[in-house]
Amino acid sequence: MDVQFIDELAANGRTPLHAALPWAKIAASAALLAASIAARTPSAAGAAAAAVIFFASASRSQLRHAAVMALYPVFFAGLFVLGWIRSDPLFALTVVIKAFSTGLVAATLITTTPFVDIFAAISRVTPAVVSDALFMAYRSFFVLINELQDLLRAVRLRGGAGRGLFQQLRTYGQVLGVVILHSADMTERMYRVMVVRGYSQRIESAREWPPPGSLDYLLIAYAATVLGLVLALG
Amino acid sequence: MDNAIPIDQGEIIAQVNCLKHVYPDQTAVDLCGLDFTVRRGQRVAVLGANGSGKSTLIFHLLGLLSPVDGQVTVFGVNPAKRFRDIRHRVGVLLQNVDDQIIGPTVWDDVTFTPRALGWPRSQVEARGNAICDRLGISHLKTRIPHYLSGGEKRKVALAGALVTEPELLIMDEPFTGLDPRSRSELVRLMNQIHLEYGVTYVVSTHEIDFVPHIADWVYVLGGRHGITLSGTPEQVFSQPEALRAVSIDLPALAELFEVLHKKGWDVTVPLTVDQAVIELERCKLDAVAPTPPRES
Amino acid sequence: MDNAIPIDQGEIIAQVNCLKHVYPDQTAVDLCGLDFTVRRGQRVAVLGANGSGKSTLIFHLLGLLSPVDGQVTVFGVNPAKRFRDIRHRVGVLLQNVDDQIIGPTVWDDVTFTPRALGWPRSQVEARGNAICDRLGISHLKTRIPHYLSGGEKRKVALAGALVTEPELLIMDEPFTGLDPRSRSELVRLMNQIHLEYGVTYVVSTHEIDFVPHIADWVYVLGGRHGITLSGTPEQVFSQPEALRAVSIDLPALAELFEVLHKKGWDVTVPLTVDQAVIELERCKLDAVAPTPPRES
Amino acid sequence: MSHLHIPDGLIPLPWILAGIGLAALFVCVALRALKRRDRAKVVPRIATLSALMLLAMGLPIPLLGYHLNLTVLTGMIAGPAEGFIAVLVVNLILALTAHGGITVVGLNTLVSGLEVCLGWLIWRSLRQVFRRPFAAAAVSTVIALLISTTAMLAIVAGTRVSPDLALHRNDHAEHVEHAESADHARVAGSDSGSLKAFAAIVYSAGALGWAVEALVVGSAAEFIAKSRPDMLDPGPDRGA
Repeated sequence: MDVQFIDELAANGRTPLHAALPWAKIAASAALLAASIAARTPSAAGAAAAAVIFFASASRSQLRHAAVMALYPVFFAGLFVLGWIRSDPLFALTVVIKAFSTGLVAATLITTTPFVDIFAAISRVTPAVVSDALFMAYRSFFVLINELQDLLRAVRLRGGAGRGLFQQLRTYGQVLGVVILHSADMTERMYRVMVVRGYSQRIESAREWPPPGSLDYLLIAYAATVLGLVLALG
Repeated sequence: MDNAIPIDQGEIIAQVNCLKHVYPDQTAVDLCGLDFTVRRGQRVAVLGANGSGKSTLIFHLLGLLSPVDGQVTVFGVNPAKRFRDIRHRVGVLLQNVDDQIIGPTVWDDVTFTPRALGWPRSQVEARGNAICDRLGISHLKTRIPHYLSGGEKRKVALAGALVTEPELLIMDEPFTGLDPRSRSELVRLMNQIHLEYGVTYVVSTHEIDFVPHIADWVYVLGGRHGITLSGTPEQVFSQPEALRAVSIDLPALAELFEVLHKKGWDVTVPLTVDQAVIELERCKLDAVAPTPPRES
Repeated sequence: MDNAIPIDQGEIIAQVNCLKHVYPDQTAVDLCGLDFTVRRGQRVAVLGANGSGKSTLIFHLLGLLSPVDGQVTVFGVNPAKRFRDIRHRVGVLLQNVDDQIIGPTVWDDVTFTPRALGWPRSQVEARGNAICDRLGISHLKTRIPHYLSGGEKRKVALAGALVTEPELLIMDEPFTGLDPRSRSELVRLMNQIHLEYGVTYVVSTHEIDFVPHIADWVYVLGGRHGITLSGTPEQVFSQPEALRAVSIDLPALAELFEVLHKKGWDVTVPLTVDQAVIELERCKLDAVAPTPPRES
Repeated sequence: MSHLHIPDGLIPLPWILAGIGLAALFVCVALRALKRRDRAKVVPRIATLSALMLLAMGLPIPLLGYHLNLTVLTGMIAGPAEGFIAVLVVNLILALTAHGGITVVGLNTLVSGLEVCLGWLIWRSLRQVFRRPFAAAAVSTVIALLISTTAMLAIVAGTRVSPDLALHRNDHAEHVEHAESADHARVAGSDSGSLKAFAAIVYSAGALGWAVEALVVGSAAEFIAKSRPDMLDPGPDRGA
């Protein structure tokens, strides 16, 4: 899972889905997610998956990245239903398809909508400490990942992580130890900044959006129709 | 760039007297030499090598540390106890710019403090827009901070510090991590802000070369007694031995003129290239003029 | 400090020809102007503003990046493919010193590479001790790197880079984050190592002031064609316009002499304060001497 | 794989709601415990720990399909209250990146939260037993992950007495008949067998993952204990 890569896709992409308003995408994604989960038969799940793929194809070439991301829950779903493949293959198939379409919904949303906008939506329903931590975790991630990459680069240039898996994992542990030490210093610096800048209530994102356009209404209508059809199909 | 208005008098807005601090690991910092005073309208530089106590001084001014001994006063209050009361009057730019941007987007960050202080929305908008325009970052407003360059991040952080139109701006090593062009740009901005908003500022730095361009009053930290020198940049730079004693080397220009002076040239230490040219031309004229060169 | 031994000939140990690189985010770096060549025994500086491609060049030399177009050769091999084979011959000092010290203690860190390469214990001990002595950090061996000063950390990292006695030392912005004293100390150490071990080095920097002290050959990066200038520091500094075109400002001394030259003084741009004094004294003597001052 | 992310579409609605409710309850408990502390200190701590967990997941472990979690290490450093909120933050981000379901954020958070709390508890008691922080941390990691994996298996077993029940639990009239008639037979026999098979896979594949995680966490803990022992000191105010 490469948060940095996902972030770049979302921030720098120029596709119809990128152009849609975040709340419209979030609403459409919620409906598609519900449709995917509500499907109870392989055919309904398959129909939902097809609808989700059609939706995701609006992100053009990014579809393949989202599809790759969606393989991860497929892998886990496969693991969970491994024992049922013989006794109830249809059940197993349904679960795997559902894992793929729900994964693709999430992956499409996150690769076409900057984290910031999604967090802003989440922060409306979570306590301040949680949403602030969410925003700051995201910032910290991008500061710390540079550090981790530098350290791994240094390890490589300085002779490698060592011979054998055991030694390599030990070196990784050491490298993480370094990052953890630095992150503790960073925590201290962030604390100072928050105090002097007057942190008291909560961190907010006040991005302003143009009024919704036809694309936004179209997305929502499409997703709602899919949900309705899947519910009707059973 | 040198709009220096040396002010030795005027309202004192910050003062530190014989400060002593002990960190949890028992490192003691003693800033008990000269008094540290900031007067309204001054541009004050705190110059010192790493570890000389610059950050300790800054942190006390901001109420982030509480002294073991000595007194700190900013706008008449003890910042360690009542920084809240003076927060809107003090803008802050800390050392590591990456840790300083809290807001998820540039605009969220720039307007962080006024929103935290509960200002009305219209005022937040007006101030935010004004400062973004002023610092030339309006086009970055909707951007996500981690895609900005180092120089852009600095400007965003500066905008966030200035958005409340503070009377006092405190900057801890603002040049760290910037390349020479971004540094010159920052120097220009600092002076522009000083002129336009009349803001008083205190800036800590180890980059002696910038001091003439950013300060009309300098405190030099180092040695056993903390604050060892103070004065205008001219006054401070004319004491190379005292500076070297606290591990600060003169800028190349000042060093050149110090050598020339020792060799008997009748020159005073210049702060800028322009001044240096004037000094040298005068010397050369003296040399060719009928009056004998004043060899000492 | 200036033990410059300009070498235009000799064995070529690293070479970059018309390098083109495209980063994943589609930023393209084109280093296709002049060729980049490092000869044995040279002290090479790569000078450029942030974003001019210094790190890209360094990363290609280290095999951390693979070029889209062009050729990179270090000790006769393509480092992107076979850096393992030349690892013991190349020492590396990366930009952020905090992100390259891995060992829990100074000694663990200094001896990291020979241990990773599986050297016998006795040799690890001997080399580790020798380099710690050389760089004056023997007293730090058992210390925890996290608590060292910036200058001390740099020395530890340098020791870690030199412990295998590499023939080529590559340093990416080694002055970043150091205060002026630590920088001078590093300059001294770099030259000492160059003299004692005969190590060839390549150092990237945006600090033009140090270039005369650390390099006998300079490559200037920037502009459309990547490598726009190369030559000895004297040659490069005598082209102020070309430097400014790639966002590099002259050091204050050079700038002063450029102005003097324009005003008709018969001076050449000096690299050090000592040279500057000699130039000025000569000019003054010329001025008082019977021959008329050469005003242009 | 030292710990499983439950995907969407597998767990029936009541369990999903119960998971969210229980996770919310624990978050409330954690927030209450943190109330006395300075928020400007707490938030950056939670944030950096969350960021570290996300980072560790991206570390290229040379074993296919494995990644680190650092939940146990988070517990050791932050204690249960901050640690629980940190894993919630991580699970929210993971859900958004299709790395664990969106609807099961609650259940996934409960499982990782359990690891955090166990890590904190076991580390505190084992520190006195083992002389080397490496051993104490590594053993804490293995025990915590073993228990959390078992808890996760219990969730799966609990939700899936019958696969069809899982699929049809919320059915209305027209499906009830089908659900009841066809599936009673399967409930007792093959499903317990399936669960056993599943458990066998999870424990055997998991054991390798625990070993990897234990080695890394042990080394990291050793490094921190050497450089900044105070960070791993189970101070009295860290507990919830």
